[in-house]
Amino acid sequence: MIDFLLNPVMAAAGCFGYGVEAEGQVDLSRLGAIVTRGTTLQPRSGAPAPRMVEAPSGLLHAIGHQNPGIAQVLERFAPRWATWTVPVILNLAASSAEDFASMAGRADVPGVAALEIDLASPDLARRGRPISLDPAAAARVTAAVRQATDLPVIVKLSPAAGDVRALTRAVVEAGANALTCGGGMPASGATLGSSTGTLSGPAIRPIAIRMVEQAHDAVSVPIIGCGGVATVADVLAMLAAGAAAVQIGTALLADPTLAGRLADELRLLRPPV
Amino acid sequence: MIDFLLNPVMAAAGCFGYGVEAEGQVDLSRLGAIVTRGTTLQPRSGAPAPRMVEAPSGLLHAIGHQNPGIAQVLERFAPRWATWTVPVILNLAASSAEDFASMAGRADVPGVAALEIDLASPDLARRGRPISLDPAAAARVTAAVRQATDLPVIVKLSPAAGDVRALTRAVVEAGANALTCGGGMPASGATLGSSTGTLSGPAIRPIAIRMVEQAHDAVSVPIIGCGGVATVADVLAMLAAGAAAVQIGTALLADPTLAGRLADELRLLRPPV
Amino acid sequence: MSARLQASRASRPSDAELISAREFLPGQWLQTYRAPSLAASLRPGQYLQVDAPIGWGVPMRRPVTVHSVDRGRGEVSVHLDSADPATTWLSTVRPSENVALLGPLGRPVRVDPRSHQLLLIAEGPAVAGLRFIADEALTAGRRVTLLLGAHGAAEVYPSSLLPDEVEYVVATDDGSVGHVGSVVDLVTRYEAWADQAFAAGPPAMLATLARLAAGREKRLGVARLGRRGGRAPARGSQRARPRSWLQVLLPQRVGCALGVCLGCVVMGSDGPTRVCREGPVYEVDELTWDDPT
Amino acid sequence: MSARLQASRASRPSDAELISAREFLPGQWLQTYRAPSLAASLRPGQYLQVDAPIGWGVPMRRPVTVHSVDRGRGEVSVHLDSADPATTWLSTVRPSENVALLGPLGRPVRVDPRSHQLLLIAEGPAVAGLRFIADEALTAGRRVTLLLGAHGAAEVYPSSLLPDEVEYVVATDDGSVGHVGSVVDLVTRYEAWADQAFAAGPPAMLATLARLAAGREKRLGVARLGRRGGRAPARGSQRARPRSWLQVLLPQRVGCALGVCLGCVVMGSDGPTRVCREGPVYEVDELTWDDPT
Ligand SMILES: Cc1cc2nc3c(=O)[nH]c(=O)nc-3n(C[C@H](O)[C@H](O)[C@H](O)COP(=O)(O)OP(=O)(O)OC[C@H]3O[C@@H](n4cnc5c(N)ncnc54)[C@H](O)[C@@H]3O)c2cc1C
Ligand SMILES: Cc1cc2nc3c(=O)[nH]c(=O)nc-3n(C[C@H](O)[C@H](O)[C@H](O)COP(=O)(O)OP(=O)(O)OC[C@H]3O[C@@H](n4cnc5c(N)ncnc54)[C@H](O)[C@@H]3O)c2cc1C
Ligand SMILES: Cc1cc2nc3c(=O)[nH]c(=O)nc-3n(C[C@H](O)[C@H](O)[C@H](O)COP(=O)(O)O)c2cc1C
Ligand SMILES: Cc1cc2nc3c(=O)[nH]c(=O)nc-3n(C[C@H](O)[C@H](O)[C@H](O)COP(=O)(O)O)c2cc1C
Ligand code: FES
Ligand code: FES
Repeated sequence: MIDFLLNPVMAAAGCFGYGVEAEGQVDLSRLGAIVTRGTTLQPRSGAPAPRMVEAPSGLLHAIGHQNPGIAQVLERFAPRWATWTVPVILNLAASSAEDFASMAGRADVPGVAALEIDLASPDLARRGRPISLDPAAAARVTAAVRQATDLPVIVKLSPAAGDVRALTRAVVEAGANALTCGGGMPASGATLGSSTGTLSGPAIRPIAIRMVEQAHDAVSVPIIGCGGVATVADVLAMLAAGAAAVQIGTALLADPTLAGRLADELRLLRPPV
Repeated sequence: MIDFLLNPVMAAAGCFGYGVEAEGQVDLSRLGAIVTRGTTLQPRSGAPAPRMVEAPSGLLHAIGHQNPGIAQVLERFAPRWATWTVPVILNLAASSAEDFASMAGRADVPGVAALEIDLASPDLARRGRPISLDPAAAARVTAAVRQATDLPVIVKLSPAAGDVRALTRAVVEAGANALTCGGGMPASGATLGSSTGTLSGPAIRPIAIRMVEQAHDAVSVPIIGCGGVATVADVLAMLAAGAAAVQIGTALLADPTLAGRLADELRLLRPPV
Repeated sequence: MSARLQASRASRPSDAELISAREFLPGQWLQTYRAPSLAASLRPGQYLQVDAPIGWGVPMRRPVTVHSVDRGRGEVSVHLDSADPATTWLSTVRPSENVALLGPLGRPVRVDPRSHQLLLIAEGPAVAGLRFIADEALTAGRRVTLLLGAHGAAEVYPSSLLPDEVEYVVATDDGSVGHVGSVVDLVTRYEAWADQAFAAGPPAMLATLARLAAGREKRLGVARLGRRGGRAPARGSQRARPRSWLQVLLPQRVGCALGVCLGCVVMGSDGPTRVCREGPVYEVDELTWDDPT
Repeated sequence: MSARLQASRASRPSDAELISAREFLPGQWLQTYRAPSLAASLRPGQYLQVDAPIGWGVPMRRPVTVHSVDRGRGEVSVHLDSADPATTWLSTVRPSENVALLGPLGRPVRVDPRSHQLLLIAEGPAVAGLRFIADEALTAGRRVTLLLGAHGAAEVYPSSLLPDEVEYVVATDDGSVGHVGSVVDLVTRYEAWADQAFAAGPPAMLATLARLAAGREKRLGVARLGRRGGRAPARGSQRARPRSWLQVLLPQRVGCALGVCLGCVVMGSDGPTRVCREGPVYEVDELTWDDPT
């Protein structure tokens, strides 16, 4: 299902923009895939500053999905993506199944290889509780997206649910072709401009690896491990936990060439057959 | 309710043994209170080695509640505790409401100032899911303990629930006099001798602070913040989030005198009125 | 290709050798590195980043303020003032050791060719980021006045670190040196004299200056540079920057410095703006000052 | 008061000044500290701990192996071999800087007064932890043979670091020096000669030695020390330790080193045992070897 990947190491949502920003500085063809910034139905100007502060071995952030909206993204960037060999996975964020489906319905254009549905967003139908805390809500969104597109659908779940087995079963039954397991942990926004932040980076790695283990235990679709990966040893730990591929987020901020380098290192350790 | 505390800085469960181990090396009277190691109905020999490995800014551990069982603990240590000025809070771990109640029923002896009920344990009634992931299960245990003792009952919840508001309301309604919010995050045991570990230390601090914020928002009993506290700035951040007191766990392993020193520093910053 | 893209392509880590380090005030360090290509390309207002090794618990790169540049010797001096782990790491580097300095990053200050008299305004350690502006201005034959605010004498940037030609006026909160009170009080005395002003300091101080600058044209009757004719670009637009009276060096946490993470974004008058790329230097009118951070 | 409590009360951080450091093999460092009270109190087999500063992302203290002690000069040499952040931090300490070394920690090896011939057995870098035993034994007039296993010549502990009186026999996996194969193969040649043996290395190697030791009495007919009469303490008990033929230095992650966290615990034949306090030196029969880590 995720055979369109060039290799198992990709850039995580929000940490590589729309790929175009880095085009001149990073050899994109060494990446397994690029996941775009979270894209919403309408343009958003994002969260108030400060949006980002370091935490011990981690990054605490609240970006607020600043993005130009799906129409602009598809118009401005998709034609460029269509000229690249690296597949681009469009990450979508919304607070209702309808908005997710409406975006998914338009996204099957040249240049978009797959969709990643970010379920960490607050659920408007449930007083703002993250969609991914509730298996039924997560399944509803997944089914709506599945209906709206023929593109591969990757559902991104956060480790906040504590035990993600029920959740992963629900979204796979609803039609998810793959899962991204990891994302960030909800955390205090006291040092940010927003009331809640998300914790990412090496600090959460052991939590994300456990999430991959649980998902691997519960479902048989490919799992993309995400959370704190920064070295090739971390990639191997994710693969050992059951991941088919990994995403690199926070660590790309310090070194945008890292994902390509890890892909190369991995190839040396595990030559393709 | 937690007016028996000498000051707001205490030693967290499992990181200060039964207090007696450190008696000769640490001035116990400078601590706000000591929470004991998790104590079970029957003696336990604990988890296979390795039980502990460092993670980025954190400690990944699976101790498996090694302890001599409640009978031995009360017989051997309570008389010693009764001679101390520092209050000792007995931490209890079990996998059923009955076991918790049975321990609580015996614990009202001189030397035990309060009980802390650790709900991170697997629930035998729910195929091993942690009790603290389910508000109804948590309330059942709390009510059973409340019935069994007149001692103050502190319920310890883990941040694994993602959103702890419903959980905190449920245990407070069931009779909890105070909450410990924090504990560790469930994490991969791949580098340990057990299948699952717990992540503690500074890495989880932003997650624990958010949990305190949520609990403070939801209930009005005193909240004890726990998770990654290592400096007086961390103590202040916990208090700002709504905590009435804090517990120090992992940081005590590196420096068993730390809790006393933080209590002193706090007194200088916020003189008692 | 836009100037912005060109600038970003030129930003590569340079292997820089530490030559010397000194603590010129308590907790404030100057480090001098041999880095010829950086020395040749850096312009006042731009910054660098360093990446602490894995194991320091610092997952992000750290912005580093450029203090001064010696193009002839190919040396770059940076200023370290905070106690965060990455800065602590950088301060453990010893002479003859190498560090990868990423830069030049961000957009420099823009000095109008017609400006002859420059006012530099700083509060606290941020003054270090203005020193390079002063050096370049003096080289170009301009006159420079530096106004500095500090809590007390112990925190005042030493005049021995400044070129003699700079007029240096200090204000301290406790009156232990110079004027008693805020540096902002001094600004009105110089606003008529200065063709352009450049400020560095905490957001609240910059916001106060922004309000002061907004009233300046009215107080002086007309803006000095505006007089000299030509169609003025719209206020708040980037094209207006070289003509504006006040530019600020905005302190903000910087993550990727590449423009992708949007972690450094603040609200500008034209919408969100990335401090790492469009900044860190802004013409006052490019920003909204109600919520300065 | 029990010996254990006394030992723990004596464990205080000592401010130690780094005198010298050298990388004697790739990635393996010896650091020598001036620490007179530690030098006076440390005994072979005991260890130290260091606490990396906040900001290194290392929340726990780190066990440090003692290599050798010069009581006369009041100096302690420690061995660093791993690339974890805390060790990396320790290796950034420069001569004349101070570090707090916590110790002595753990229980030392017990050498029977009647033992004249000691066999030391090591695999890999763990050999560094045996050097102190050799020194003390030679001082007491004993004879010492050291058997070392390594992957290849590049990893062999230099004989120049050993006192001349030590008989030093090496085995390498690739046969690049000494015997080809495992150090365990060499042990049987010396088991009759040795009154006591002390081993350091990875858990799997210690487990193999444990099995070998279990067969030794049978192979030799009777245990050497057992012969000399007196009621023998129960095997596996702590009192048996000074009389046992083989003691091991068990590698294990250590947290509090105070005995409170139970993170270092392994299963012993008497139940769980804390490596930080009851160890790190064990008589083989005190441990269960099915699951050696
Ligand atoms: C070009 C440029 C240069 C800068 N140079 C400096 C400088 O030399 N010294 C300085 O103090 N600030 C500098 N800053 C500002 C800095 O990025 C933050 O805005 C500032 O540190 C936040 O200050 P605070 O009082 O809010 O500190 P706090 O928010 O209280 O600091 C919290 C902690 O955040 C950590 N931190 C994590 N990431 C960063 C980061 N990217 N920058 C700073 N701290 C971080 C540090 O450990 C710091 O101690 C610079 C900004 C820019 C754009
Ligand atoms: C007295 C004594 C001295 C020791 N001295 C050393 C020594 O000098 N060098 C050495 O490598 N081992 C030493 N150890 C063993 C060490 O504590 C671990 O058992 C060992 O590092 C685990 O090795 P591993 O191959 O499983 O490494 P891994 O488990 O792969 O190591 C994982 C990482 O854990 C980290 N770590 C976290 N806490 C510790 C800790 N307390 N000790 C070691 N690593 C830790 C390190 O970053 C290490 O890289 C000592 C143990 C004792 C009891
Ligand atoms: C600055 C930043 C912005 C992010 N934006 C998004 C986003 O828009 N959509 C999304 O699904 N995840 C987003 N993430 C989460 C990452 O994709 C990733 O899941 C998470 O950070 C954990 O991985 P890491 O530890 O490697 O960073 C963002 C993370 C960071 C640090
Ligand atoms: C070694 C160790 C043992 C622990 N044992 C217990 C325990 O028995 N019962 C319990 O409720 N919490 C236990 N904890 C959790 C701590 O009490 C604390 O809640 C958690 O570690 C988070 O705080 P910290 O980040 O300050 O360590 C243990 C933690 C550690 C590190
Ligand atoms: S720091 Fe990432 S966009 Fe500015
Ligand atoms: S390390 Fe804590 S009990 Fe041994």
